[in-house]
Amino acid sequence: MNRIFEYLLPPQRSTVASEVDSLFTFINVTGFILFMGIMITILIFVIKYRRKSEDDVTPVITHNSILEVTWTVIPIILILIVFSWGFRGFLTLSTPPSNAYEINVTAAAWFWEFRYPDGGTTMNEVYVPVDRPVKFIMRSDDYLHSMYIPDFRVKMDVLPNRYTTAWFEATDTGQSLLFCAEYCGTGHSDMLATVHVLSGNDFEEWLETGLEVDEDMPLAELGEQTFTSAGCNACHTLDGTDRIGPSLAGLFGTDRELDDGSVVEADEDYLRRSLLDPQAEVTAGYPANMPSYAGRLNERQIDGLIAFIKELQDE
Amino acid sequence: MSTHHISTLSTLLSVAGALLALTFLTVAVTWFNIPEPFNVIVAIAIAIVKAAAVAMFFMNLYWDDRFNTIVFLLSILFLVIFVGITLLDTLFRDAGLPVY
Amino acid sequence: MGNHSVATGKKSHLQHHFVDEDQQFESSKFGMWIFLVTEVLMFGGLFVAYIIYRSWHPDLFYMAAQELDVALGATNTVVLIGSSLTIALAIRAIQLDKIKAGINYLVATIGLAATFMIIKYFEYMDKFGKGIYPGSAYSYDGIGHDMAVNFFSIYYMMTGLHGIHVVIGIGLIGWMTIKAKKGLIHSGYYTPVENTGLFWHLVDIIWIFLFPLLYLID
Amino acid sequence: MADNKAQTLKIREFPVEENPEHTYLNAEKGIWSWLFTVDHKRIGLLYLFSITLFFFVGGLLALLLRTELLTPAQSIIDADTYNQIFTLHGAIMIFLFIIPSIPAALGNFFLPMMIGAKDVAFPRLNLASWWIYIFGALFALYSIITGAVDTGWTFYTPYSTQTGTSVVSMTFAVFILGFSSILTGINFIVTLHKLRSPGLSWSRMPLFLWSLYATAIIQILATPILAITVLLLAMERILGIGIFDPTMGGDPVLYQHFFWFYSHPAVYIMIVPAFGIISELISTFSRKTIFGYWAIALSSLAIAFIGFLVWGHHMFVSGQSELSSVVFSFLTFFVGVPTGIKIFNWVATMYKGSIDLKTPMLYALSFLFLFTIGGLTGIMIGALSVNVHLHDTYYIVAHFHYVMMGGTVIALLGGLHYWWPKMTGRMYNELWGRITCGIIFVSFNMTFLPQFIMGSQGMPRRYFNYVDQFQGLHQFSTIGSYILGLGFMIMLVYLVWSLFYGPKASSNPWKARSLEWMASSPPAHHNFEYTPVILHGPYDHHQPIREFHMGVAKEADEQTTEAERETT
Ligand code: HEA
Ligand code: HEA
Ligand code: HEC
Ligand code: CUA
Ligand SMILES: [Cu+2]
Repeated sequence: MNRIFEYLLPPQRSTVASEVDSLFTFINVTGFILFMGIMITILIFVIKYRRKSEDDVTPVITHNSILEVTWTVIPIILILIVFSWGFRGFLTLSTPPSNAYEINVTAAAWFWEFRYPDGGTTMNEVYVPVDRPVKFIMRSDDYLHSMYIPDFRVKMDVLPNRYTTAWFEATDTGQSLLFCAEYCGTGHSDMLATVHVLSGNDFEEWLETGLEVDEDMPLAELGEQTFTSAGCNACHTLDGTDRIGPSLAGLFGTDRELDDGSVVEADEDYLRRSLLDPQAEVTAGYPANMPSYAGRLNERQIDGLIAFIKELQDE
Repeated sequence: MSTHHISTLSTLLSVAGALLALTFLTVAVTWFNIPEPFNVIVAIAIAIVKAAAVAMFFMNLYWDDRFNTIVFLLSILFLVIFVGITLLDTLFRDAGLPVY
Repeated sequence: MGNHSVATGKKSHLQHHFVDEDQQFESSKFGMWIFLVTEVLMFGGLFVAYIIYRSWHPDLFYMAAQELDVALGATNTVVLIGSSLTIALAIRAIQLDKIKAGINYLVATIGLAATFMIIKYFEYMDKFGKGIYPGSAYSYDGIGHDMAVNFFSIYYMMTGLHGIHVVIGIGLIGWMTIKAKKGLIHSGYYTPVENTGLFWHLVDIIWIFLFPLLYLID
Repeated sequence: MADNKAQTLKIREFPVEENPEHTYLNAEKGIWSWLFTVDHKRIGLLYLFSITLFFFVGGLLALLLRTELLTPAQSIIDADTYNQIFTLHGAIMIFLFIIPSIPAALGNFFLPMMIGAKDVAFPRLNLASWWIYIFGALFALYSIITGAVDTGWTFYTPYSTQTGTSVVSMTFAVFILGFSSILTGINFIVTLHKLRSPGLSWSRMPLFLWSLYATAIIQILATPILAITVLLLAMERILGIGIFDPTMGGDPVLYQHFFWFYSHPAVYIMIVPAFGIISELISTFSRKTIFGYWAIALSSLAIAFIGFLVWGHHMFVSGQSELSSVVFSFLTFFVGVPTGIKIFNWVATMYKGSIDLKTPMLYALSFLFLFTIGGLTGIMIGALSVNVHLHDTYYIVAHFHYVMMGGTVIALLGGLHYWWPKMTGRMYNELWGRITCGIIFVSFNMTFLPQFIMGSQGMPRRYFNYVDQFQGLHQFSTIGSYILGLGFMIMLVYLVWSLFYGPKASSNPWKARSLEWMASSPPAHHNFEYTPVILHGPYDHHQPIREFHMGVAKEADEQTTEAERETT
């Protein structure tokens, strides 16, 4: 039995998960019993009262008060149970503890950005401590998105005009996936992020070091890392095929035709402008929906990306 | 029950007269500054009286099959449901949940 | 049993699937009432938007309503009430077989409806002149509220949809006038005018609510 | 027409003419006689043909979706195309197929016949509603050609106000289609109120008609809100009125209230007529009086009413106030009670019946199986905390396919087979009918059962790419959908075959008791050559069939009309 539900549900990795799962299990089990009851009754009737001849005579039974009251009252009792159970879980889900660690989340087509209380930001990766309530304060830059972490059983829409919040307390260290669950266009299904649950010490340590850029890492390598961590890969490939934006392979040094007809050479300055003010020069044939990375990436990461794109050239 | 009702001239004229008077009234009350919720209530109340007069005497609901009145009121009932429940969201967005 | 037997001698409009004229008349009128229900709900959607925005931004509604001309709104209310009266009189006249008078009343109704639209036209033009457009073309800055455009969006949607109904009403009443002139409606068969009347009164009722809600906010 | 004085009528028996020479099918000839017919039966068939067409188009799009989902990354189409296809699939299936399906096709055909009327109250309006429907469909087609829509069938703002595709023409299509639906609703309500034959009291109305009545009420109360919603949406795009647009101070969640205020009741527009069909099938093929007539009749109305109070259950995580989520969740469950009452009554009807597993009955039993699953999973996702996890996952996709495809479509197929001999005058091949029902039943479960599992495991919906872990289940589902498609192809073949080569059907092949079976197969131009008089209920299988062939005696015509006049 437990095996079935373990298969049906993602691993329980937050404090609310078991509460949600127990209701899930309860409805499944009662539903199954009800369902089987109905189906077996039908089966018995079909076999037992199969038509024997064309002139079968059937009794006239128009109603039966006891039966009818029963099958009205029992469902009412069941739904009241289910409602209050679901309500209780919802109450937990919607009242974050006041001591929660707060992370600001910005969703934009099509990446996630996480800002930590002490100023650092990460993209498409979020680091959270284990056994400590974490609260997301979320806002969208454009459309509706929805922050969904199956392992934690949390989901909340992210709106462009006001903050919404969600909270969880992870019970295990490790990684979990965060999906965008509200349809938001082309890149909707690529709008994923990874949740890294770290133990208390690791988390503190990560806060110290992780947010800082590794000064020693070669620029191009840093760029390669940023390419995925900043979500460029949601829109750009490196193999010459188009996605939402043009492929970055072999881009450097070529002449780019813009949608106003002018032509620019893709040099370092151009790449920089593409990152910081993408709307200013829109490449012909593509939508003007690349987000600006001004303020989202630090200088070294920008340099890294440029170096990385340049390097793609040589291969 | 006859649904081919022919209104008398005096009914029609007096209903129209009443409507005009109420129109004047609804404008006139705005000259006195009635405090916040009550001014809306007065305005809507007058509008409801006027609408009821039109429905009953111009649209003949008063003499008509009762079912037509029910049908008409049904539309208003469902409108109230729509407004009422939606307000349950829009007015209570930041309120949080009462404790269980 | 009403007066439907007066119809003898005049062209019958009974369709094959009805038993008698009464059944047909009742059915049409009932159908019209149901249609009016759908109209109420359609406008109702806009009223819902109105109520919600007003509950969110009462100050906005107060400020923006000052831009609307109460005198014109009140005049239009009177005009529409007048037109409701004339169409009721038209139906009465036709029920009494005073077709001539009926036609006159119908024409008067059209006149009043047209007056309504003309006044509305001037109101709109006045607003457009100030740059008060619905939606993003809005460019008026006499209202110190950054959501002023939303009020006017609702205003234009409500009065616009209502205006479209007035125009449709004019068309219908015009059609009835033609029918009456051709002698197609009379005491024995006046279903179409009756239904047109119902439609027209509903247009009036909606305005009865629009007027205080949009113009009389203080 | 009142029924109380029916006794004063002189009635006599009118035996049915078998193999009639003159039927509604050959009353007039030529394509124009079809396209501009005001005969409710022909309009019903026009609708039947149109919805079948759109079902196949929508189904074909579904197969494309399923094929794309064979692999986690791109298989055959790109992301934008995928998004357009699921939008079209949803929009076509909902607005062009399932909403008009049972009421406008089978309802149009049988509603007047079942009350002994010659037609619906407003035949020309009826024709207009079909033309409006076609016009709306053309509009939808136009928006597909000029850059399909990629918003999902829900058109959520602000995405729908900003995407580059032709949302405006699609919303106008929906507006027009809504209008068509309203006209059908008005027509049905008036017909049921005013055109019932002598003796056909409300308590003798077939349950199919009760369900159509409840449906029509929802149609006229909910559809206008859809109209205003899409109008506002279109204006948002054309003028930027800012009511739903957050950049102008509008509120996207308000849009969702507007949309679901229609679209939740709309799911009962889809399912309630199906309930009606099931009532007919179960009683006829158990050859037994329906159990709990009033319970079934009134529960349709109850569902219609409660259905208006629960729309917010689509918005539990949308950012609406928590208070309203709680209220909506509470009310949501109450739809389950009247629905359960229906199911239990149907099962009770079979008790001590004389059950014959003909094709329509097999569909009815499949319906009970599939819809109960769909409904109980509805209870699951109505529960607040569980919904937070399951919202916008494949669990939802599975839920609504179980209720719409497993409920409405299966019931429609049951009704189609049930009334096929009456509509066409031909019998289809019973064996193929049963085999196909089996294929569809099994492959339907293959397609959508895995989706419940995926959903609860956390697979979001509207996903073009997915994580590798789900590939096995997706592939299984895709294979199921291919077999499903095969099943429909087989059905198409044997039904079309029966039109030409099927044996002639008798007037009442199932020995049913409701009035449409007292007309010839196919029915005459005006349904009945006499005014039927109803003495018994539509499920009185214990009464001799002779007593169902009653009509106003011709000799007494003068008197009759007098008598009726008095009762009006
Ligand atoms: C025919 C269409 C149809 C029908 C009939 C239903 C029926 C129900 N639906 Fe469904 N639903 C849809 C079509 C339908 N739905 C669609 C299309 C969507 C998704 C739209 C989208 O987002 O694209 C949806 C989504 C949807 C959601 C939102 C999910 C989400 O997005 O998060 C919810 C949540 O409450 C829900 C609940 C229900 C319930 C409670 C019923 C009830 O009516 C079910 C009642 C039936 C039973 C309960 C079974 C029989 C009863 C018994 C055997 C008796 C015993 C019962 C008890 C003890 C309760 N539905
Ligand atoms: C009545 C409603 C209805 C019906 C019947 C169906 C039927 C089917 N649906 Fe659909 N579906 C919806 C309504 C419906 N759907 C809605 C509303 C959505 C949500 C859209 C959104 O998110 O906006 C959806 C979404 C949806 C998805 C989710 C997409 C996503 O979220 O990414 C999937 C995926 O599997 C799917 C699959 C199917 C399948 C396999 C069928 C099968 O049952 C189809 C069976 C039919 C056939 C297979 C046709 C058979 C015919 C042929 C094979 C021959 C063709 C020949 C000719 C044209 C001559 N549907
Ligand atoms: C939302 C999708 C999206 C994301 C995320 C995105 N881009 Fe873009 N990008 C585009 C589109 C669309 C264009 C083409 C239009 C334009 O030039 O603005 C583009 C253009 C570019 C160009 C100019 C290419 C040319 O054709 O000249 C560069 C360089 C670039 N992006 C780099 C990046 C990098 C680096 C990142 C990540 C830090 C990134 N982009 C993230 C969508 C995106
Ligand atoms: Cu962001 Cu979907
Ligand atoms: Cu719903």
